[in-house]
Amino acid sequence: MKLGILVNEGPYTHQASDTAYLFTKAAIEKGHKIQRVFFYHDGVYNSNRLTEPPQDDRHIVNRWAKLAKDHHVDLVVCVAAALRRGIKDENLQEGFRISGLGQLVESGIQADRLVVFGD
Amino acid sequence: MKLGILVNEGPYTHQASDTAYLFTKAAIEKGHKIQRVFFYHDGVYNSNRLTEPPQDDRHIVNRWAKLAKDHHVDLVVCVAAALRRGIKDENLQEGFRISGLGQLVESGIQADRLVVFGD
Amino acid sequence: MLHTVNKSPTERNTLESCPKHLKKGGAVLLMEDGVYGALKGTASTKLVEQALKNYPIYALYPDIEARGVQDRVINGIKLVDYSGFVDLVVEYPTVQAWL
Amino acid sequence: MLHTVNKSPTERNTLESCPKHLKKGGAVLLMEDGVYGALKGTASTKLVEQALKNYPIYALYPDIEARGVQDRVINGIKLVDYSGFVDLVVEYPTVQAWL
Amino acid sequence: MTEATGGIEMDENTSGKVKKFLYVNRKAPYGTIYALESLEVVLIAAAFDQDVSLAFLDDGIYQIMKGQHTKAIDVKNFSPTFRALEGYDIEKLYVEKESMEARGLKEEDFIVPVKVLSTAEMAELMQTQDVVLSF
Amino acid sequence: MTEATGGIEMDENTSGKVKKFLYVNRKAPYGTIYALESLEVVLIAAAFDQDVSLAFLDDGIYQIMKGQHTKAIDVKNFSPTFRALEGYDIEKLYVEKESMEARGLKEEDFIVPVKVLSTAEMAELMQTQDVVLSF
Repeated sequence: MKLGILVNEGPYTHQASDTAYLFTKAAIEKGHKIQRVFFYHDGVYNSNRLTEPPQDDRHIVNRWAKLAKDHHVDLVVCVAAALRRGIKDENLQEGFRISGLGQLVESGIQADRLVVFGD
Repeated sequence: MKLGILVNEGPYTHQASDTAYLFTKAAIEKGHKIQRVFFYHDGVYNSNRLTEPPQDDRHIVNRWAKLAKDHHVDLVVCVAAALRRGIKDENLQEGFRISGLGQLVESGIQADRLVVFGD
Repeated sequence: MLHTVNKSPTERNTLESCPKHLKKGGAVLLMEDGVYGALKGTASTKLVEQALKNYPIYALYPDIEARGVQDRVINGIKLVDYSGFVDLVVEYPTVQAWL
Repeated sequence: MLHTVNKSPTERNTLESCPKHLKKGGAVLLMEDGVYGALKGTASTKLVEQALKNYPIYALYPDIEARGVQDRVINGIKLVDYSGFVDLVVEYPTVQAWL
Repeated sequence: MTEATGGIEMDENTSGKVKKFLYVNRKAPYGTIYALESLEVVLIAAAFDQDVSLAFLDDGIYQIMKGQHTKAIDVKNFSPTFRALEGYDIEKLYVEKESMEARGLKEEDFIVPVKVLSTAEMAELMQTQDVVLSF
Repeated sequence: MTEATGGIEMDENTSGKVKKFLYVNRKAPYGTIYALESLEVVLIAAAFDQDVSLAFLDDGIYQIMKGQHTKAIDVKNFSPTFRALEGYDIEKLYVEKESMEARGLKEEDFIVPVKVLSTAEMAELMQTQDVVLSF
């Protein structure tokens, strides 16, 4: 089945991005296709390349990036939400791309399910 | 009177940083001294130099920076919270400085009032 | 002691918890989405009117006006602007934000 | 339709609002702080037990265990892990997150 | 804002498919940005010719209050945008009756014409959607 | 973490002043980071020799539940840190009785010894502080 994922919250502050990641990983392991992960609202902070958590903590940004690399997951950061929050190409982690809100609507149309993670 | 301010939330997403700013500005206009504004949790995002809101919207980051410039307000971003969220010298707006949590405790000790703005 | 409440009473439990912790010399400031707690004819009106009998309750007028509820404020709630908010902070020896 | 609730019933109104909107073929998944709604002996237990009579209720076990409440889950609530969460999303034709 | 109807790895065309999209609004305006950014999605979605509905319940109904004046909080008043939705052929706006009553609100308090639904009807509306978005 | 007791524009010395600091914990752990980052402040504050108290009420009391196992959510279990507070001379931990009862919790459910207060006593505690921090 093709699944679309929407992440509305930033890393560490809310559990939403953790749950979204663990859900996405489990779906891939079960053989489902992730149509796209769309980052909106504070969710755009998940792509901040400068993120440096304590050494004994999970690295949420790199964890997403690895998923993109290992499984060709399309990680899309909303351009309007990103500009408003200071996420641009210069601090965007590899594996993410910045695009328009239309990509979220497209997920709704193309994916068999759209699963929302937020606050 | 000497006032300390704590901002726990990021710009735009929660009204906390707007209210904190408008409170701080009003306090200065009334002749009070702002001992420090401390940015913690997602509050550290208030210092992101790359922030670019829509042209018809307020620029929250620059608004704080102007307060620092015009009134010598000490804007301190918590280093631990900032690293976890990808705020570093390279994307820090002028007028803010990164320092330790001790600066918040110090505000509690030195200021006559500590006013907290959060979610 | 000044207690600030910034969340709507129909979304969070803040406005339910805060008034139980008021003591003589205490006051409440409703701000941001907390101003929905300042309104007549809602599910939380009674609770607020009850607290109002014993403690002063203030509401931040810029937030009231932003939300289009300026004609619905409970009688007895005092309206302040940001300057008035500063005065309240100065007047009361401590401030507690109910986050 | 699968409804997800991720907030504590004693902090937000989500768990109060969601069950009123269940229809035949609906189910609820409690996750993150929403798992506090899956517990026995709390102020919201009755509400959840009532919903459980008509609809399946699931809770995300990793979140239950993280919060140290593994021995307090209401009888009849089904525990799932992330893999089981995926299965639920596949099983129900739509998902609504109660944010 | 960049409009992006095309993207990489698009494995099928979106044209022709019409799905029922429901935008669920449960949060008040201004205290958080969710209401505003939700509306931004709705405006973009209009270009995709889908079957769009908006549901307002709980504190979400405060989004469409008349008489919002945001100058003093220095935030843009976005409530007039709800009136512009008609021009985008988005005309299905639903408000839950129980949420109105708990807040002492009447239909004439809203900035746009809405259809008032009972809780049971709102549940029915939710159940019959293909995609439910909440923020 | 950089420890910074000195800063620019310090216009008076902090040594010698002892204020009553109350850290109010009203949020559950893990769903949001507030509980963890609040605890990080408490640990730093210990170095300042102030009179520190911690209050747990509403969902905040869930922070000190015994038996937390966070491996499956891939988040660090910080509850043992509460047991380390004693070593920092932070020994005044208060829990509100009414909050315990609403959640069916007893003193033995907590990972640290606490003093249980009635709502009136909690209100009294709050009233007698110099600085109240909440996150």
